[in-house]
Amino acid sequence: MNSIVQYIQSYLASDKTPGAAGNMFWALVYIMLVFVGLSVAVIAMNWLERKILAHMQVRLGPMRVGPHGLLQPIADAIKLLLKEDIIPAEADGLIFWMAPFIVVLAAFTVFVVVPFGPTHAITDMNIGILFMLGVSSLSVLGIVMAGWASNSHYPLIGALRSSAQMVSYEVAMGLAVVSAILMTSLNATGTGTLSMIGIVQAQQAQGEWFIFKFFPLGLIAFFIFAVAMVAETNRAPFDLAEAESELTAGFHTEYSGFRWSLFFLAEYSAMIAVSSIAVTLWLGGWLRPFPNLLSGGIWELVFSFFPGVTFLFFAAICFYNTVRMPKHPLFRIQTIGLAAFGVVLALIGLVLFIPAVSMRVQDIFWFATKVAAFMYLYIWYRGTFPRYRFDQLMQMGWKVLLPMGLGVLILTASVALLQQKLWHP
Amino acid sequence: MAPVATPFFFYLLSGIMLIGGILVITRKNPVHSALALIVTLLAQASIYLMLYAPFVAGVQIILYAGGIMVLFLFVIMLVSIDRSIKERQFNSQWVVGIIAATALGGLFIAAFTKGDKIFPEHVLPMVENDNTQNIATLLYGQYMFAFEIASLLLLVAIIGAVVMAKKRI
Amino acid sequence: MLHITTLHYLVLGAALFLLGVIGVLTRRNVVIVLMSIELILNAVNLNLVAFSRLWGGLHGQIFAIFVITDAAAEAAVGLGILIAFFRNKETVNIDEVNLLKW
Amino acid sequence: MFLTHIWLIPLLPAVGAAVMFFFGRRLQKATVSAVCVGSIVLAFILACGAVWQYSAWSSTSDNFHKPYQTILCTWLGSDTGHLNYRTQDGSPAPLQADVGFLLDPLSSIWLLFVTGVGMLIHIYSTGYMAHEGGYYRFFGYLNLFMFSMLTLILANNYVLLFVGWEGVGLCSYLLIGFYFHRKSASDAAAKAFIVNRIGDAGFLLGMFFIAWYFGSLRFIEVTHIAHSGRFSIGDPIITAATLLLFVGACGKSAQLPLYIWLPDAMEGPTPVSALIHAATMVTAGVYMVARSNALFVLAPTSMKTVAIVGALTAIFAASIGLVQNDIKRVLAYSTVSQLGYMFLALGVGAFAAGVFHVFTHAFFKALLFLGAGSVIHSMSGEQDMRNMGDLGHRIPITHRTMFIATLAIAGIFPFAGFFSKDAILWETWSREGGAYRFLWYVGYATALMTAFYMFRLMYLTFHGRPRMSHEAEHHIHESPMSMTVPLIVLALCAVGTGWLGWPHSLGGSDRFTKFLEPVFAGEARVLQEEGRTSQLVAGVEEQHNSSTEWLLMALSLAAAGLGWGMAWRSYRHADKGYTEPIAAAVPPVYDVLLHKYYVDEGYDYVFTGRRKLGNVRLGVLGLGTASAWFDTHVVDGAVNAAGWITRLTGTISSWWDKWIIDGIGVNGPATLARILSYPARLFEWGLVQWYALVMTAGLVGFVFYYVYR
Repeated sequence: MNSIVQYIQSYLASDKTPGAAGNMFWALVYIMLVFVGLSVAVIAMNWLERKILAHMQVRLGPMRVGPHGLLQPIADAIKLLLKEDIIPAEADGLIFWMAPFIVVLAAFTVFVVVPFGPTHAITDMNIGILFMLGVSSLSVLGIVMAGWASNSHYPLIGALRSSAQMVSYEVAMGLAVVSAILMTSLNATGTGTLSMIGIVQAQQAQGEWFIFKFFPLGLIAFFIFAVAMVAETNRAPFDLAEAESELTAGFHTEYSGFRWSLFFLAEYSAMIAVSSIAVTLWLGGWLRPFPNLLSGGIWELVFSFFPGVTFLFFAAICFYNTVRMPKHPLFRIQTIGLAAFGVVLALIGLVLFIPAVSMRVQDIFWFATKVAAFMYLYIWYRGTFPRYRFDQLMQMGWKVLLPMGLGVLILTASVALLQQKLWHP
Repeated sequence: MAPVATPFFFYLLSGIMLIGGILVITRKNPVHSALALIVTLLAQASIYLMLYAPFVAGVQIILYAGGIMVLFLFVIMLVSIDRSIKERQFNSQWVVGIIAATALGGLFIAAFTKGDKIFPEHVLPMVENDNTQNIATLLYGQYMFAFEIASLLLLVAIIGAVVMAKKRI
Repeated sequence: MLHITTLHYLVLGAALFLLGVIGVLTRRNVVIVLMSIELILNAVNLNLVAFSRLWGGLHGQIFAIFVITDAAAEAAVGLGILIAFFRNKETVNIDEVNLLKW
Repeated sequence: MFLTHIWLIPLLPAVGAAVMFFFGRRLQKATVSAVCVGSIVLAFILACGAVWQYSAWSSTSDNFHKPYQTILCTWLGSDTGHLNYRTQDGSPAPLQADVGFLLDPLSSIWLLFVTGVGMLIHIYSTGYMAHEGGYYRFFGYLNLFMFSMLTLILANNYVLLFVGWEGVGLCSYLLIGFYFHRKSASDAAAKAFIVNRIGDAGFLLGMFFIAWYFGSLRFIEVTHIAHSGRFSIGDPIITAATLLLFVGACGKSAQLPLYIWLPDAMEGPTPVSALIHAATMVTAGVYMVARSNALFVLAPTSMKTVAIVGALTAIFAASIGLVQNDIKRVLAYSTVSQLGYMFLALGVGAFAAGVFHVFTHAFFKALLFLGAGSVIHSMSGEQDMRNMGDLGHRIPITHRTMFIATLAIAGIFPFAGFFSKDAILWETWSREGGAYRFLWYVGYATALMTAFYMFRLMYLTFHGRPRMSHEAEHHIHESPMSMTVPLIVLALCAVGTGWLGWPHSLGGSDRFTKFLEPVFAGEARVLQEEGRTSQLVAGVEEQHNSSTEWLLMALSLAAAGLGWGMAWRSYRHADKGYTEPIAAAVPPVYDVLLHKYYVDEGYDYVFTGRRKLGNVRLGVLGLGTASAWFDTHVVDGAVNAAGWITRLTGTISSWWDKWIIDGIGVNGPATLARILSYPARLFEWGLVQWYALVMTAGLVGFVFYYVYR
C-alpha cells in the first residue's frame, strides 16, 4: 500500500511525462484526464459554435435549455444516445459498425503525444509529430469505410471526396511541418527533433516562436498549415465532403444516433488535434508570452494570475447575466442555474490562485488559450467563407499550397544552412 | 520508453497479424481484404516499436496505412467489384500453388530448426531516443545516393501511374 | 517462451511471407494479389528490422524504409495498370490477363 | 512638295477606310463623317496642289511635257534582277512591279475630277445616308473605293493599275450589295462582280502579252518602246494584246456585250451610283485605253473594234433608255450610252475628245444621279417615274440643277455636253471612210435619242400632273443643304467645264486638248504617218473645214432640239395612264425595248444556262451539267470498270493466297513448329500467376539445396 502511494507520489517530483517516466498510474490518469477534457471541450465547442454562429448571423441561437442554452449540448447528447441506431439493410454491417470507432480512435489517439505542458503529456515520443500526422491520417480510412459500407451514393461520393481532399492536403501539410521541424535543428548539435515537447523547447531555446522565425518563411509555412488543416478536418470552407446542398451529409448520411455522434466527436477532436499541432509547431505550445524576455519572480507571479483571472472573468459574466435575467417566476430556475454555474467558475478561478496549483496548471492554460483561438477561427471561417468547388479545392492544394510549401522548405533550408555556415563556421 | 510485457504483446500482435493475413487472402470482398491488411500493417507497426524502430513504425503507419491502403481502397471503389465477388475466387492452379507454398514453408521450418543456433543469444543494446536522428544521419549521409534513386523511382512511378490510369493524356 | 528472440520474429515473417505467396499464387482478384505482394514485402521488412535489432545497427531499418518506398511505387504503378486494365476488359481477374497466352 | 508626296493622295482615303474598318462600329455618325469626308477633302486639296505643281514643273525646259514619275518601292518581283523572265525576243527582263506613281495630264484630269466629284458626293452622302443603317460601313467602302480609284489613276504600271482596278471592282461589289439583305441587291452585286471578272481575265491576259512583248509593264517604258518604231503598225501580238485590254475595258466600262451589270448596279445607294457607276469607276476602262493609246494606235483593227463597239453600245443603250420607267435605270442606260460615245471617240483616234467627254460627263452625270437621288429622297424611296410628276415647284433646287444637267447631256449650247459630244461627232465625221461616216450616223441618232429620253425624264418627273399616291405627295420636301450644295456646285461645273474645250471653229482655243497634247502627241504622229486622216487631234488648225464643223454643230443642236420637242409634246401633260408614243406607234418595238432587247434572257439561255433552251441547257450551268454527266458516266464508269477488274483479280489472288500460299507454304511449317514447341511453351504460359508458381518452385528448389546440401 505504502509503496503504491510512493509510486504515485514519486512521479510528482519528476520533470518527465508519465509515459517517459514509465509511471503507469499517472499515464492512466492523464489518459482519463485528456479523454474527459476533450469530451468537455467538444461539448463546449458545440454550444459555442452554435451561439457564435448565431450571433454572427444576428440570431440568438439555443436559448431554451438552460440559461442561454447552456444545457443544450447535454440535451443533444441525451437525444443522440437515446435514438435508434439504424444500420441500413444493404450496408456492409461489420464495416459500417467499425467505421465510427476507427475515426474516433484515430482522433483520440493523436492526443497521446500532444504536449499541454513540459510534463503534461501522456508520453513524449521520439517520433511525436510523425505519429500525430500518421495517426490522424488514419481517420481517412474510417471515413472511406463509412462511406463505402453505407452502400449508398451520397456517402460514397462524400467519402471519396473527403479522402481525396485529405490525402491531397496532407502533402502540403507535411511540407509545412517539415519546414518547421527543420527550424528545430538550429542548435549546437545540428540535429533537430520530431518530439512535440522537443519542438516547443527548441522554440524556447531559440527565443522566438517558429511563426516569426526567418520572417516571412515561418509565417508562410504556418499559413500553409493553417489552410491545410481546415481542409484536413473537412471544415468550412472546405467541407465539400459533407456539403449539405450537394451530398445531404456526406459520408455519414446513413448514420444516426450514437454512431453519428461519434463522427461528431471525432470531427471536433480532430480540429482540436490539428490546432494543437499548429500551436505546438509555430505558436510556442505551452509557452506563455515572452517567457525569456519577461522572466523573473514578479513576472512569473503576474502571469500565474492569468488562469484564475480568466475564470473569474467568466464567472463575472455569468453573475452579470444572472442579474439581467427577467424577474418573472418562469425564469427562476434558469436564474439559479446561471448563478450556480457562475459560482462553479468562480470557485475554479479561486482554486487557480493557489500558487502551487497555478504553477502546475498555467502551461495547460496557455496551450488551451491558443487552441481556443484556433477553434474560434474555425467557427469564424464557417460563418464567413463560401464553400469551394471541388476542382478549385484540388487546384489550390496541388497547384498553390504544394509549390508554396516546397518553396518555403527549400528557402528555409537555404537560410538555415547559411545561418549555420555564418554563425558556426 | 522500453517495451513492456514483451511476450504478451508479441503473441497478441503476431496473432492479429496472422489472422489479418489469412483474412487478406481468403476474403471474397477486396474491401474486407484491404481492411484486414490495414489491421495487419498496424499490428506490424506496433511490432516495429517493440523492435526499437519507432521511425520505421511511424513511416509504416503514415505511408502504408495512411497512403498506400487509401490508394487501394480508392481503386477498389473505382473498379466495380460486384461481378468479381460472384465469381470463382481462386484460380485453376490453386492446389499446386498451395502445395508449392507449403513446401516452401516446410523448408523454412527445416532451415530454422537447423540454423537455430546461428543467432547470438543476446541482442545488442540500441538507443531508442536517437533513433530518428541516427536514421536521418545515415539516410542523408551514407545512403544519400540510394535515397536520391528512391525519389527518382517515386517520380517515375508517379508519372507511370498517371499515364497508365488517365483516360486521355 | 517468455523471452522473445530474433527467431520468433523470423518465424512470424516467414508465416506472413507464406500467406503472401499463397495469395499471389491462388487468388484471381488482382487487387488481392497486389495486397498479397504487400504482405510479402512486409514480411521482408519485418525480417530486416528484426535483424537490425539483432545486430544493433540501423541499416536494416534504412532498408525497410527503402522497401516501403518501393512498395509505394509498386502499388501506384500496379493500381494504375489495374485501372487501365479494368477500363479495357471490365474485369479484375488476373487469369483473364491472357493476351500473351497462346 | 505636293508632287513628291503624291502617295498621300491615295493614302488618306485608305486611312479613313482603315479607321472605319477597325473602329467604325464604335464611332458616332458625326465622327464618321468628319474622318471620311475630311480625308477626301484633304485628298482633293492635295490633288489640286499636285496638279498645279505638275503644270509648273512640266513647263520648265528640262521637263517639258514629261510625265512625273515617283517610285516608292518595288512591290512585286525584285529590283535586283534576280527574278527575270524572257521576252519574245529572248532577252531577259525583270519581273517587277513598283508602288510607283505617275502624274501626267491624263492622270491629272482623272485625279481632279475623281477627287472633286468624289468629295461632293461624300458631302452629299452625309445627307442622303443620314437615316440609314451601316453609316460607317458605307463611308468605309466609299473611302476604300476612293483609295482604289486613286491607286488606279496614279499607278505607274499595269500591275498597280490592276490592283486599283480590282479594288474598285471590289468596292463596287460591296456598295452595290450595300443593302445585302435585299436579294436583288446581292444578286446585282454578284452579277457585277462576275461580269467584271470576265473583263478582268482579258485585262490580265493583255497585261501578260505586254509583259512578254515589251519586257516591261511601266507605262513610260511601254510607251517609249511603242514609239520607238520597233513594232510595225498592225502587229498581230499588239492587236491581240490591245483587244484583250479592250475586253477588260468593256467589263469595267460596261460596253457591249458586258454592259449588263451596270443597269442592275443601280440597286446600290444613289450616291454610289453617281460616284462609281456614272462618274468615276466606269470610266476606268476609258482611262486604261487612253493610257494604252500608244499600243492602240499600233493596232488599227483594235481601234476599229473599239469604235464600232462604242458606237453600237451608244445607240443600243440609248434606245433602251427611251422607254425605261425607273428613273435610275434611265440614267444607267444613259451612262452606258455615253460611255459608248467615249469609246467611239477613242476608237476613231480622238483620244482627247474622248477624255474631254469623260470629264464633262463626270459632272453632269453625277449631277443627274444626285438629282435623281434627291428626287427619290423626296419621294420617300419611289423610283418609278410613272408615279411622279409635277415635282418642279416642290423641289426647285433639284429641278433647276437637273434641268441644267439635262441641257448639258442633251448637248445644248453652251452647256458642257455640247462641246464634248460635238467634238466626238466632228472627229468621227472627219475620219475618212464610209464606215466612219456610218458611225457618225449612229452617234447622231444616239444624240437625238439622248435628248428625247432625258427630256422625257424631266417632264415625267418635274412636269405634268402629279401621279404619286396621296401620302407620298404629302411627304415631298426639298433635300437638306448637304445634298443641295453639291448639286449646285455640280450644276456650275456642268455649265462651265465645257468651256475648257471651246473649239477653234467657234473662236475658242481648246485648252483641254492642248493640255492633253503631251500624252497623245506621239499617237497623233503615228496616225499621221499612217495617213488615215488629214485632221489631227492635236490642235492643228484646219480652217477649210470650219463650215462643215458649223453645219454639224447646227445639226446636232437640231437633233437635241428635236428630241426636246418630241418629249415636250408627248409628256408635257402626262397624267395617270399616259401613253408612251413608241408604244402607241409600234408596240412590238416598245416591248423589245422595254425588255432591253431580251439580252438578260438571252444571256440566261446562252451563257449562264439558267433557262433551258427546249430540253437543252447551255452556258455555264449547261457545261456543269454536261461535265457532271461525263464524270458520272464516262470517268466514273472507267473507274468502276478498273475497280471491278481489280476486284476480280483480287478475288482470284486471295483464293490462291489463302489456300495455296498460306495453307501449305506458311501455315504448314507454323503448325509443325507449334506441335514441336509445346514442351517449351509450358514455361512461358502467358499467365502471370503461372510465372509466380514457377518462381516459387524454383525458390523451393533453391532453399532445398541450401538446407540439405
